[in-house]
Amino acid sequence: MKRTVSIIIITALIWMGCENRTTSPGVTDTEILVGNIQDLSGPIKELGLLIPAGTNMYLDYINAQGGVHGRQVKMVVEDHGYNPMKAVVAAKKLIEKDQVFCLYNVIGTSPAEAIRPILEESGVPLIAPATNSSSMSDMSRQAAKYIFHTDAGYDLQTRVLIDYILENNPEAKIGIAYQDDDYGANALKGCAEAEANHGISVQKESFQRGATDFVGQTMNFMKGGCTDVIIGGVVREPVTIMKTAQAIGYSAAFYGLGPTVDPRVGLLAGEAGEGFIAVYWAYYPDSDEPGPVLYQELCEKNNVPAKMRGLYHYYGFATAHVLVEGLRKAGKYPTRKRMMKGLETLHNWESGVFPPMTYNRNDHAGVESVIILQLQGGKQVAITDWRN
Amino acid sequence: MKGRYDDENLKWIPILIIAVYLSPFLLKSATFSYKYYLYILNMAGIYMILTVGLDLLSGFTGLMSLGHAAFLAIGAYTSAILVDQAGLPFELSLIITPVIVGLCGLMIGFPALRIEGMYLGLTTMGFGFIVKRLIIAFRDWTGGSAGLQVSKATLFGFTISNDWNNYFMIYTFAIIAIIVARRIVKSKLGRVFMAIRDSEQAAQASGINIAKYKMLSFFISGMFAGFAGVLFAHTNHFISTDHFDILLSVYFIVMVLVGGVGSIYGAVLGTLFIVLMENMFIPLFKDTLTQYMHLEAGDFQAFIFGLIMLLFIIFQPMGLYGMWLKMRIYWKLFPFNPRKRFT
Amino acid sequence: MLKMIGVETFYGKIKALHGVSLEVLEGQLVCILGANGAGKSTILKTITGLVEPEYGTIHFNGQRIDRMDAEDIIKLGIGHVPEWRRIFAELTVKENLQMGGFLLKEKDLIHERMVEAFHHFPILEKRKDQQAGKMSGGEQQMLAISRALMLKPKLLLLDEPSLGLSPLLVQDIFATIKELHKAGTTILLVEQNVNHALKIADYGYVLTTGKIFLSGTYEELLDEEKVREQYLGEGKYNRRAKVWSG
Amino acid sequence: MTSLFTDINQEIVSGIALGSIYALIALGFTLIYKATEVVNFAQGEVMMVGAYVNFFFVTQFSGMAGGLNGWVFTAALLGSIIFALLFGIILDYIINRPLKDEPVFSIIMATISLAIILRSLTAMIAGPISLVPVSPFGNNTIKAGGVVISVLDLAIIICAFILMALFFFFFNKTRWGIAMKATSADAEAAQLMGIPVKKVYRYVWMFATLVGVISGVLLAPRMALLDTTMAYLGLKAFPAAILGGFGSIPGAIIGGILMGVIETVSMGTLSFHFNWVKEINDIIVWIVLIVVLMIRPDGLFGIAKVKRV
Repeated sequence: MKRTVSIIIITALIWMGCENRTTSPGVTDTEILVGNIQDLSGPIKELGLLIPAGTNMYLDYINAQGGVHGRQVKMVVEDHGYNPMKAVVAAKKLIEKDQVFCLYNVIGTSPAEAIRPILEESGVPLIAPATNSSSMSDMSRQAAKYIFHTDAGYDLQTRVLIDYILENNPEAKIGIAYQDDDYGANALKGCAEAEANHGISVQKESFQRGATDFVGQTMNFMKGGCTDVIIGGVVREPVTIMKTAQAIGYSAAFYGLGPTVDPRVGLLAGEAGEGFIAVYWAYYPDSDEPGPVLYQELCEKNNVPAKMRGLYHYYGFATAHVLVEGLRKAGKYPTRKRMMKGLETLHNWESGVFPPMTYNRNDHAGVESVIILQLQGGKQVAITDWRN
Repeated sequence: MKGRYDDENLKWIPILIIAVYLSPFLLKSATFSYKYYLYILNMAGIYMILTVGLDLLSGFTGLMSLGHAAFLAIGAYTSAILVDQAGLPFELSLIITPVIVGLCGLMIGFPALRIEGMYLGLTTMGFGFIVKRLIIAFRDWTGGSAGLQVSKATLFGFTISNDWNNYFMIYTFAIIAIIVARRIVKSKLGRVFMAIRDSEQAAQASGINIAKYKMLSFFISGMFAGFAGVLFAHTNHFISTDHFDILLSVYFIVMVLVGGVGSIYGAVLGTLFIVLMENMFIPLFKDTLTQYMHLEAGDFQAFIFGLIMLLFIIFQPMGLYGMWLKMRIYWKLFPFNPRKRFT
Repeated sequence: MLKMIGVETFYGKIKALHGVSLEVLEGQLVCILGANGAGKSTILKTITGLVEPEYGTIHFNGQRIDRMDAEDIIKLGIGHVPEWRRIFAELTVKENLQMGGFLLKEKDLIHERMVEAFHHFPILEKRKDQQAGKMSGGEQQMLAISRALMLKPKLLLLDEPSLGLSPLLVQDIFATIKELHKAGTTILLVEQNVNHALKIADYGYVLTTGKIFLSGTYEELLDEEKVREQYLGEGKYNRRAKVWSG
Repeated sequence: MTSLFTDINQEIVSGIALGSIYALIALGFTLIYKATEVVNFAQGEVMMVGAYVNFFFVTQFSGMAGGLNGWVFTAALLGSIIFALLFGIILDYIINRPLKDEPVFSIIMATISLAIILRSLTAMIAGPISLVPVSPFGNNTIKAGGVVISVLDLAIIICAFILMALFFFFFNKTRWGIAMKATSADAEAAQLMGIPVKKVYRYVWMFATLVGVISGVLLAPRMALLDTTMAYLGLKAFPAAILGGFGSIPGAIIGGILMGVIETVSMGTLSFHFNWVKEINDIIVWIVLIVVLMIRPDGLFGIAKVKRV
């Protein structure tokens, strides 16, 4: 009897020991391979260059320090051209052919949504999908437990902005110009929440991705008597709307969601953009938190050209922190399961780039608070603390 | 009257069908990343069903369509709604959805009675934009711009869950679709279509009701696309408006053209060629080249794709199938081939 | 003046001309006869360079023209009235004539020639601002001929001028051709209307499936039983038919 | 009813400005279609290339002159025009010549592949990061009769009308213009008139690229950021060109302007008063187009082609 028990215990120990030493695909003694799917040929290919460049800058920094548990982190980038179909092909290629350890930073809502079935089937985690859609961290969706979202949703951003506006001016009449796609749909969701909270009604005007002319929308805000206008665009939209408003003599306060925190907005809008307020879900690259300071240092060291520095390059740098932390938590013999378990133990984790982050079994939304920045003399200045 | 090409004498078709069913086993034994290749082949299989239908419309009836991605979208969304929201069995959706899409085809076919050539191509392109927009507008059913999760296909109690099973389902349907299309082409209906393509006036003079047959052509083509749409939705499990870009419609036409306009096998070959080239060969090529040339991978890939397409159109206007036929004639006549006739 | 030797022309894979040799002398009216699809129009197109011959040579006034571009051949003084007239339907009559004189640089000269054309065909002057496509077949033929004459060609190629016209108009057209010939233009005429054509021609060639089958003067050709049989409706089959019918 | 149309003047004026851009692109389509019956799907890309080339010249010349001034912009414009003419010749050689006798189907596909090539090549050379173009007119605006218009928009409108007038005159009154029309009607017969058809085609492509490049130069500063997505505006100019009737020069301009006005007014006044209009804002031009085509299959100004059996 004793013998059988000890045999069982010994075999169990050996088995556990072996288990501890087995690793998931994509891990060798010297390397961990990570897959990234970006838009390299489609409408947002600018991001496809900048985000991985930022990520690589941080990974090089980590690798120079000896990597994660002695392994160098390598990243393969595939292209999806903002087409979900191609995103699926790329994901299959990365998982089946290149044998990556995990996926990271798949950009765009529909491409990220499209690979959910693959995550479910293969059990590969997706760290920091580059989309501000809150559906990414919705735990009731398929494969949600494999997805670790970092970005604060557009709905949260919109809600926070409306709260902020009404705090300062309870009589404000708010308008929102939203992009006619999932970006806009998410913003509208936050808008509806705020409308219900405050019992107000927000004037909504839509525009298409790639539109160049916003006279109709701006006129409508003027006709509707909006005092505060939120713009859910990227760079061109806030710039053109503010310029148009200035030209037709319509004065209102303008606000923007995450992607408008781009230095080019200040550059292009000139005096029309002075006082433009935007929300962001990470420490701004100019601030003196540890993350941004490291960012500035590394940029100087690597001679990153000035036109590349900014929102998206920094974004790639920032989300890489979460990836590296996940790989660290996966331990010396990383498996995908251990990585996910490890990330789920994070509690108020200070990354230096994001506000304190928490993941657990029922919460895969990373950043759940945003900061409000204002354009003052062409520079972004934080005017509030973290809010949610 | 015959098609553009004489495609008699293809006795090896049964062998080809067997090869289609054997190839996944071959792939599995050859490479451990076979699922990736299977997925690409599945995609080609679905597109094949659509391009064969598109060839009936554009190649045989001579009606240009730049809106076939919209038909695919209608098919995919209709089936997703029917199966997941109305609770219809998948088998029934396979029958109902193509009919619904065919009726949508009639709707777009109606302007085609008055509009022709280039105008028709661009009008159908507009139809593509309109459908995309309507899908977003009916967000209660379609999930709007966020996209829609779709359930797995269940065929006679058997759930088709992975790429392996998808392959056999898709290719069985694809083979059926190709056979049906061949039957149509060889029938009186096919000859009427070709008569309309070659000369509308002459066809009218011989007592053909042009309006009726043009509509019919749109209906049939829509049905093929709807069928492809059903398979598309239930094998991808996620559909969104981003899937059905205007560029996809263009790609469908390219597939037909590269294969050889006005031949069913051409459409099949062209689809296979374009899908494999875009998703497998160019990425392979790209990996090696970008390593040495440090080019932006995405654009380089698009550049190569465009270049291959352009060279193809300039040097092989008859398409792949035409190329194959020429080669066959060449070997048949081997020592006695007249100068320059095969350039 | 014009000399074709062993010309072979292909349309894609199909051989349209099988070694055609013919000659047009200065001041002659030469006629090419043949059934539909015999390659008559192809001969003319080969001469003016619309299709390039694969083998053989063509000389015009001693200059080799079979490898030249169409516009250069036209410049040498060959006018071509294509089959089915091919006037520019969307342009006005005046613009059509202007295009006929495209190679003339001086505006006065174009005007002069246009006046001349209007003198020949008064009906054209009446319709000079009308869209050419809206005119009747006969008027279009007149326009097509005057358009080709704008450059005063030394050699005029006429491709079935009587096609699709009423018998009365055919008479007119042939009268015009005769007049042109008398005025000194060398003409190479392609016709199916054998009776009319041979009557005004100095020399004739008979073409079957891309080969010159017979050639000779009007009288010589009329003597040939086969020609009468095939083209003039006087062959033994017709005689036999007459026996049967009466 | 009056409340519905308050402030509509401003929208119409802005719509005309937006429409003039569509009109310029549509003019490019029309020129090529008129002479060669080819629909050039790459016209938007030609415009984009023009914008990039002009940007390149502006940066180069301002570097040489040590700053931006009127001469820099003029020199850059001249440089772009020379580039456009050369570019037209190249396109004629690689697209038009080899495919002259192929069916329309193939030629359309060729222009689509050309579009893909141009877009990717531009991005490969210029890099994917958006550029910030400068406008010679700055941010200046003009106020007149209660409406505001930027100087840049005014320049675009004027340019569209000047080019329309020039080409209209050219096609109806000059020898070469009529020769182009004749070539489009019947290239073979045109050859028999001694019209150098190859040269005609080359000139037409040169004109079209010229119009494309000029519209790119004008449009770039209006876009705030210059990237390759600019080419997608070409797709929006299609309904304009068809609405006017493909092949009609005044039609292209009027169709473009009409589409611009419809778009702006539907986004402005119409969607302000009728909420459901927001749902169809981005397809309203296509709806208008399809309705018009049902009534007039050849567009507003198109002439039905005479068919040869």
